[in-house]
Amino acid sequence: MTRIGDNRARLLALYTTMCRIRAFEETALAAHKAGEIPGPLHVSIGQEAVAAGICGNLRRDDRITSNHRGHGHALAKGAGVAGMMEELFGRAGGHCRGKGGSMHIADFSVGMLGANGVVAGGIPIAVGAAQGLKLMGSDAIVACFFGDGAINRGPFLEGLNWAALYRLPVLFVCEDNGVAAFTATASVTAGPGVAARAEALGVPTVSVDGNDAAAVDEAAARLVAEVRAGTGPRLLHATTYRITGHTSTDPAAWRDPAAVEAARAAEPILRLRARLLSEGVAGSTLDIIQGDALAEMAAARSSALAAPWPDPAVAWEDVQDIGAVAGEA
Amino acid sequence: MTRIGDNRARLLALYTTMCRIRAFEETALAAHKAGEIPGPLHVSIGQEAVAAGICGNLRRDDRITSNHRGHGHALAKGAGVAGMMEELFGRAGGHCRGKGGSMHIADFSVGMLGANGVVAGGIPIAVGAAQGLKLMGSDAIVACFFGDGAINRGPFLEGLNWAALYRLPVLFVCEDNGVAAFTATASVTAGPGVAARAEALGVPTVSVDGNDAAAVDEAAARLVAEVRAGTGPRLLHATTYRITGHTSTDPAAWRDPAAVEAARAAEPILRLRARLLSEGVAGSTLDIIQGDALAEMAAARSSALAAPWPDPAVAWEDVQDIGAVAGEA
Amino acid sequence: MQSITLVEAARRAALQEMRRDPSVWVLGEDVARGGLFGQYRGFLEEFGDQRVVSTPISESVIMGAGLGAALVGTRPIIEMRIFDFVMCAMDELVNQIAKVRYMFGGQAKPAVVIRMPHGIWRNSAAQHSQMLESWFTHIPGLVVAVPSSPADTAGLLVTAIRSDDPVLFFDPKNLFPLTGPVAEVIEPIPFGQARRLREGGDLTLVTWSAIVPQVEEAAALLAARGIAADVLDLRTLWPWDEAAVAASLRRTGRLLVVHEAVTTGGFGAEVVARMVELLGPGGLKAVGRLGQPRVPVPFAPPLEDALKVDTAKIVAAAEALMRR
Amino acid sequence: MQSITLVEAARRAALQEMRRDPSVWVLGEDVARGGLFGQYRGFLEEFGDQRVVSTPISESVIMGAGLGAALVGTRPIIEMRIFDFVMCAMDELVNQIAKVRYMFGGQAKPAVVIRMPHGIWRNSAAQHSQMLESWFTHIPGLVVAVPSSPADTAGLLVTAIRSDDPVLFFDPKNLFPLTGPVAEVIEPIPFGQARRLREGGDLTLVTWSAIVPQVEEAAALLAARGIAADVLDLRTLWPWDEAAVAASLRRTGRLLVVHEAVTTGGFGAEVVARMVELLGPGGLKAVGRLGQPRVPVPFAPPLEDALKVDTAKIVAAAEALMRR
Ligand SMILES: Cc1ncc(C[n+]2csc(CCOP(=O)(O)OP(=O)(O)O)c2C)c(N)n1
Ligand SMILES: Cc1ncc(C[n+]2csc(CCOP(=O)(O)OP(=O)(O)O)c2C)c(N)n1
Ligand SMILES: [Mg+2]
Ligand SMILES: [Mg+2]
Repeated sequence: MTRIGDNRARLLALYTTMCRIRAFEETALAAHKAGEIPGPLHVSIGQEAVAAGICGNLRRDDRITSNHRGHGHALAKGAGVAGMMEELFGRAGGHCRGKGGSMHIADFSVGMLGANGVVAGGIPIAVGAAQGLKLMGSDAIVACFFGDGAINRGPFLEGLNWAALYRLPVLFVCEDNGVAAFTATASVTAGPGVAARAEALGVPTVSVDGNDAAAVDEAAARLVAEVRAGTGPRLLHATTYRITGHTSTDPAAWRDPAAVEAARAAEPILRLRARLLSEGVAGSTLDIIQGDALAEMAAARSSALAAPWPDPAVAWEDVQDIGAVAGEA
Repeated sequence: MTRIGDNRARLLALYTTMCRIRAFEETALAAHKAGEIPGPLHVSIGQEAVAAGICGNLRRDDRITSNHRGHGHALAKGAGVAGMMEELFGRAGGHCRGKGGSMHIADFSVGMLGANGVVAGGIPIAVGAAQGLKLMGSDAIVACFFGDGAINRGPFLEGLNWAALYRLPVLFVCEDNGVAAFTATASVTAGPGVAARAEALGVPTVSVDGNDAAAVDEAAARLVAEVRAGTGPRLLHATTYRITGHTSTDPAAWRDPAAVEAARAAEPILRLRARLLSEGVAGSTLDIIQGDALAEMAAARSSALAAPWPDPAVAWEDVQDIGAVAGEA
Repeated sequence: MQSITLVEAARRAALQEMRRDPSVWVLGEDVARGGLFGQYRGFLEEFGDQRVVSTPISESVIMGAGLGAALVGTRPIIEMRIFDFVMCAMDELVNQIAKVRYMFGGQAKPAVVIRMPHGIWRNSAAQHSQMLESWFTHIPGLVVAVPSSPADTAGLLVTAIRSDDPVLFFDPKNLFPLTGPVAEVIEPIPFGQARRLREGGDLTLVTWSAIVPQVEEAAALLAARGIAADVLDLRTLWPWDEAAVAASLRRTGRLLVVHEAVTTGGFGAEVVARMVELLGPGGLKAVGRLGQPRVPVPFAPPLEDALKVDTAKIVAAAEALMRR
Repeated sequence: MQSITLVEAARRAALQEMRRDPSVWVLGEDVARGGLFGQYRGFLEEFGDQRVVSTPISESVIMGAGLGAALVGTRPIIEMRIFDFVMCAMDELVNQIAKVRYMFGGQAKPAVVIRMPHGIWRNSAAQHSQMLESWFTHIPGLVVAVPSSPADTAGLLVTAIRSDDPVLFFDPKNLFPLTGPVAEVIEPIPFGQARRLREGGDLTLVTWSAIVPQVEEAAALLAARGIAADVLDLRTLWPWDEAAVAASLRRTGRLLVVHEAVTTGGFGAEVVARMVELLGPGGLKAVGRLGQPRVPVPFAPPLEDALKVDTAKIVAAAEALMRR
C-alpha cells in the first residue's frame, strides 16, 4: 500500500467523514428537540472515529451491519444523506420510505444492511452475510458494529464461534464506550473483557484507542486486509466515549461531570484536528470542511422538513409477496 | 478434611454409585428395547464417573440442574430409583407422575431441579437457583451439568458471565464426551475450548480426566468447597466418552469401531475397579456391589412394569392454579 | 383516593409487595437505576442490590434466572424492559417457565411475574411496538394480564406477585402517563374478571390494554349518536371473563372486539370463536373484530396512523356492525 | 407415480431445488449427516460442505445467519431440527426475518425457508411436541405452510424454496413415515389453496398438518353413520383459503375445525371468527373447534392419549355439532 505519501489525504478524508457524522447528528438532535423528528434517537457524538476509520477501509460492495446507534456507520459507508435525514423525519424519500426511522436505517445500495433495534441483533446477520458472500465466491467482506453492551448477549458467543469455525470474512467491531443505556458496562461484565472472550472463541483481536482516528484507520486497514485474504474473522476492540446520553432525551445526569468534561477535551475530532494542524494542514482548510459539513446537514434538514410525507397507502406495501393484505382502513 | 483414612471408603462409594447408574441405564436400555419404555432415551454409559464424583461432594440441600442425559446426575444426587424407573415407564409413581419421562426427570426432594430437553436449558436456571439461595442466606450451592454441545449456545455465555458477576455459588460441570448428537463437537467449536471460554467469562476452570472417578472426586471436593466458601462460580471440564449412541435407538454406526473398543477398555467403572483391586479391595466385594446394583435395578424394572398407569384425570392436573382448565374429553 | 399515573401505580404496587414479602425481588436491565420508565424508582435505596438487581443485557438469563430463583423459593419480578426483547428469552419462557410445573408433576412452583411493557409506542417502529399477548393465551401454564388503568395495573400486579403461577404482565407502555385514582393500600384484583366501563344494550365492545381509553371515547361518541355500547375491559386474557361477555351478548346480540394487536390470530378471534360456540350462531346478530392490519408497525406518523386502531375507526366499525 | 414416504418426498423436493438453483443451500445441526430424519440424505456428497452446512448448536445464529445470507442474495433452507428449538431463535425470526423487508422499505429480501418438524411425537413430552403454527399467522411478513401428505409436502416445499418471502415450513414429524404418490418432477403448489379430501353436504371439517389422516378416518366413519362431511385440508395457514371454506359453509352451514394444537388461541379461532364475520351468524347453523386442551403435552401414553385429538374425538365432536 502506498500509505506514506497520501497519509495527509487519508487523515483529511477521515476528518471530513467525522465532521459530517458529527454535523449530521447535531443537526438531528436539534431537529428532534424542535419536534421535527419523531421517535427515539440515539446519537454517537464522540464515537465518530470508529465508524470513519473502519468504513474508510471498506469497498462499496463490502457490507456492514449496525446497531441502534448507527447514523455514523451508515454515513461513513456512503449512505446518501438526504435519504438518511428524510428517514429520520419519516418522509417519503427516506431510505426506508419512512418505515424504519433512526433505529432501522439501511441503505443496501452501498452495502449498509441495516441498523438494529435489538442489541447484538446484527451479529448473526453479519456472519450469515459473510457466509453468503463466501458461498457466492465474492471477496467482499462484512464489518459488524456493536457496542460493549452486546458482548453479554448469547448471539455474541454464537456468532463469533460461527465466524471462526467457517473462517468467514467478518470484521467484528466492538465500540466500547463503557456504558450500556444507563449502566456502566464494567459493572455487568465479568472477566477480562471482550478481547479475551473473542480470543477464546477463536477470533484474533486487536485493541485500539477508538478516539484516535489515525490509529483506528491503521488497525482497520490491516484487519480488513487479513479478513479479505480469507484468514477468517477478526475483532477490533475500540475504546471510546459517548459524550451525550443514551437517547436524545437522556440528559445522562448520573454521569460524573468531570469525566464528561475530560471526554469532551479528548474527543476524536478535536484530536484529529490537532494532529492535522501539527502536520501542517491549515486551520482554515479544516474550518471549511467543518463548515461544509454543517451546511450540508442544515440543507438536508430543511429539505427533509419540506419533503412530502409518505402516502398512507405505502403503509400496506412491502410486507410480503404471498399473502399480502390489501389496504383498507 | 480427613480424606486420607477413608479414601477407600470414598472410592467404594463412588464405585457403588457408578455401578448403580450403569445398572440403571442398562436395565432401562433393555426395557426400552423390549418396548416397556416409550419415547426417547438418552443414556450416559461410560460417563458415570462425572455424575458420581460431583454429586458425591454435594449435600442433600445443594441443587443440581441437568440436561437430556440426566439419569446419572439424578441417581447420584439421591433421587429414588423406583420413582425414576416408574417415570421412564410413564407410571403413576414416577417422580413426575409420568408427565416428564426420561428427558424431564426431577426430584426436588433431593435437590434435583430437573433434566432438560433443551441443550443449555439448565444453565440459566442453575444460576438463578444459586442467586435465590444466596438471597435467602443459604450456603447451599448449585451444580450445573451440561455437555460439550452446550458451549456453543448463547446461554452458556450469558450464564457464566452472570454467575461470575454476582459471585454466585455455582459449580458448572461440562461433561465433554466429544460429541453432540451425531457431530464431533470439535468440528463445530472454534477456539481453544471450554476452559478458555469460561476463564474469559471470569469463571476459574479446572480440567480433569472425567473417566478417572478418583480424580473427579478430588477436583469436585476442592471446587465445591471453594464455591461454598462464596468465592464465586467454578467450572469443571471433565473429558469422557459416550460409549453408546445419542439415543437408545442410535447405533452410532458412524463411529470408528477401534475408538469405541479403546473407550470400552478405558471406561470408568473398569478403571475404578482396577484401582480398588490394587488398593486391596477384594474382587468379590466389588462383584457384590455390581450384583446388588443389577438386582436393585432389575427389581425396579419389574415393579415399574407392574405399577399402575396414571389415571387419565391426572393429565389435567398441575398446569396452573389460576385459569386451570377442567378435565373433559 | 389519590390520582396518580399508571406507572406510579405500578411502582407503588411492587413497592408494597416487596415491603410485605422479603422473598419478592426484581431483576432486569437498569432496574437499580429505577427502570427505564421509573417503575422501580427508589427501590435500590430501600431494598439494596440483592433484591434490586440490575443485570447485563442477557435476556435469556434474566428470564431463566428468574425461574431458577423461583424453584428455590423466592418470588422474582422479571423485568423485560420492553416486550419485544422477550423474543431473546422465549426458550426460557415457553419451554421452561410455562412447562416446569407440569413436566415435573407438580414439584416446581414457577412463581414469577414477567413484566413486559408492550404496545404501539409513539413512532418507535416495528421492533419496539409489538402486541403479541394472544400468543401466551395459547400456552398452557401461563397467566396473562393486560391492564389499562392505574388502579387495575396496581391491583392486578399485586395479584400477580402473590400468585404461584407465572404471570405475564403486559404494562401498557403508551399509557404510563395516564392518571387515575389508586387506593393507599392496594388490594389484589382477582384474575378473570372483566371491568364494565359503560353499560348499554345495543352492542358489546370487548377490549383491553392500551386501546381502552379510545374505546371509551368511541363509546361516548356512539352514545351521542344513539348507540348504547356495553363496554367490557377484560383486564386478563387468561383466564378471561367469558361469563361477563356472554351475559352482555345475551342482551345485545352484537359483538365488536377491539384490540391494538394484529387482527389475524389475535385474541379477538378467540373471543369471537368462544362466544359463537357458547351462544350458537343463532344467539348472535353480528360480530366483528377491529385490530391492526397484518402489517408491521411503521415509523412515520402518517403510516403509523394509517394502520393503528383509533377512536374514529372504532366508531366506524361499531356503526357498521349496527347496520348488519 | 411412485409411492414414497413423506420424509422422502421432502428430501426429493429439496434435492430438486438445490439442483435447479445453485443459490439454494441448507444449514442446521447434523444436516451434513443427512439430518435428524434423513431429510438431507446424500446432500453432502452431491453439493459439498459449502451448501450443506452442519452447524454448532447455535439456534440464534442458525436462524440469523440464514437471514444474513439471504440479504446478500442466497436462498437458505434453515433447518431447525425440531420446532421447539425455534424458541432459541425467536428474535432472529420475529424481530428480524419477519420485519426486515418492511422496516427497510423493501430493500431486504428475506428469501429463507425455515423448516420446523412439529407436532405431537410418540411420547416425547412437553418440550418436543409443540404445535404453535397459529403464532406465526399473527406475524406480518411470514408465510405459514402446514402440509399433511407426501405430495403436498413436496409441492409446497418447492414453492417455499422459490418464494422470496420467508416461509415457515412445518414438517409434520409424526407423519414422516406416511406414504403416498409423488411425481418424478415436483411441481410447485400455490400457497393459499385448500385441498378437498372428501365431499359432503352435512358439515365442513377444516383441518391441517399431522391430524389430517385421522380427520379422514373420522369422515369415513361419519359417512358410514350417514353424515356427509366436506373435508378441507388448508395446507397453508397464511395465506389461507377463506374462499374454499366459505363456499363449503354456504352449503353445509356447519363448521368444525380440527387441529392438533391447543384450542385456545389456536388457528381454529381465526377460521371460526373469519367465517362468522364473512357469512354472518345467520349464515351458520353450528360451529365448533376441536384441539388439544390448554395443557402441556404429557409423556405417559395414557396421559398423552387422554388429551390428544384422535379419530374417536373427531367423530364425537362432529356428531355433537350435527345435533346442534
Ligand atoms: C436485546 C435488547 N435488550 C435491551 C435493549 C435496550 N437497549 C437499547 S440500547 C441498550 C444499550 C446498549 O449498549 P451498547 O451495546 O454498549 O451500545 P451503546 O448504546 O453504548 O452504543 C439497551 C439495553 C435492546 N435494544 N435489545
Ligand atoms: C437448543 C437445542 N438444540 C438442539 C437440540 C437437539 N439435541 C439434543 S441432545 C443434542 C446434543 C447435545 O450434545 P451435548 O450437549 O454434548 O450432550 P451429549 O448428548 O453429548 O451428552 C442435540 C443437538 C436440543 N435438545 N436443544
Ligand atoms: Mg456501550
Ligand atoms: Mg457431548
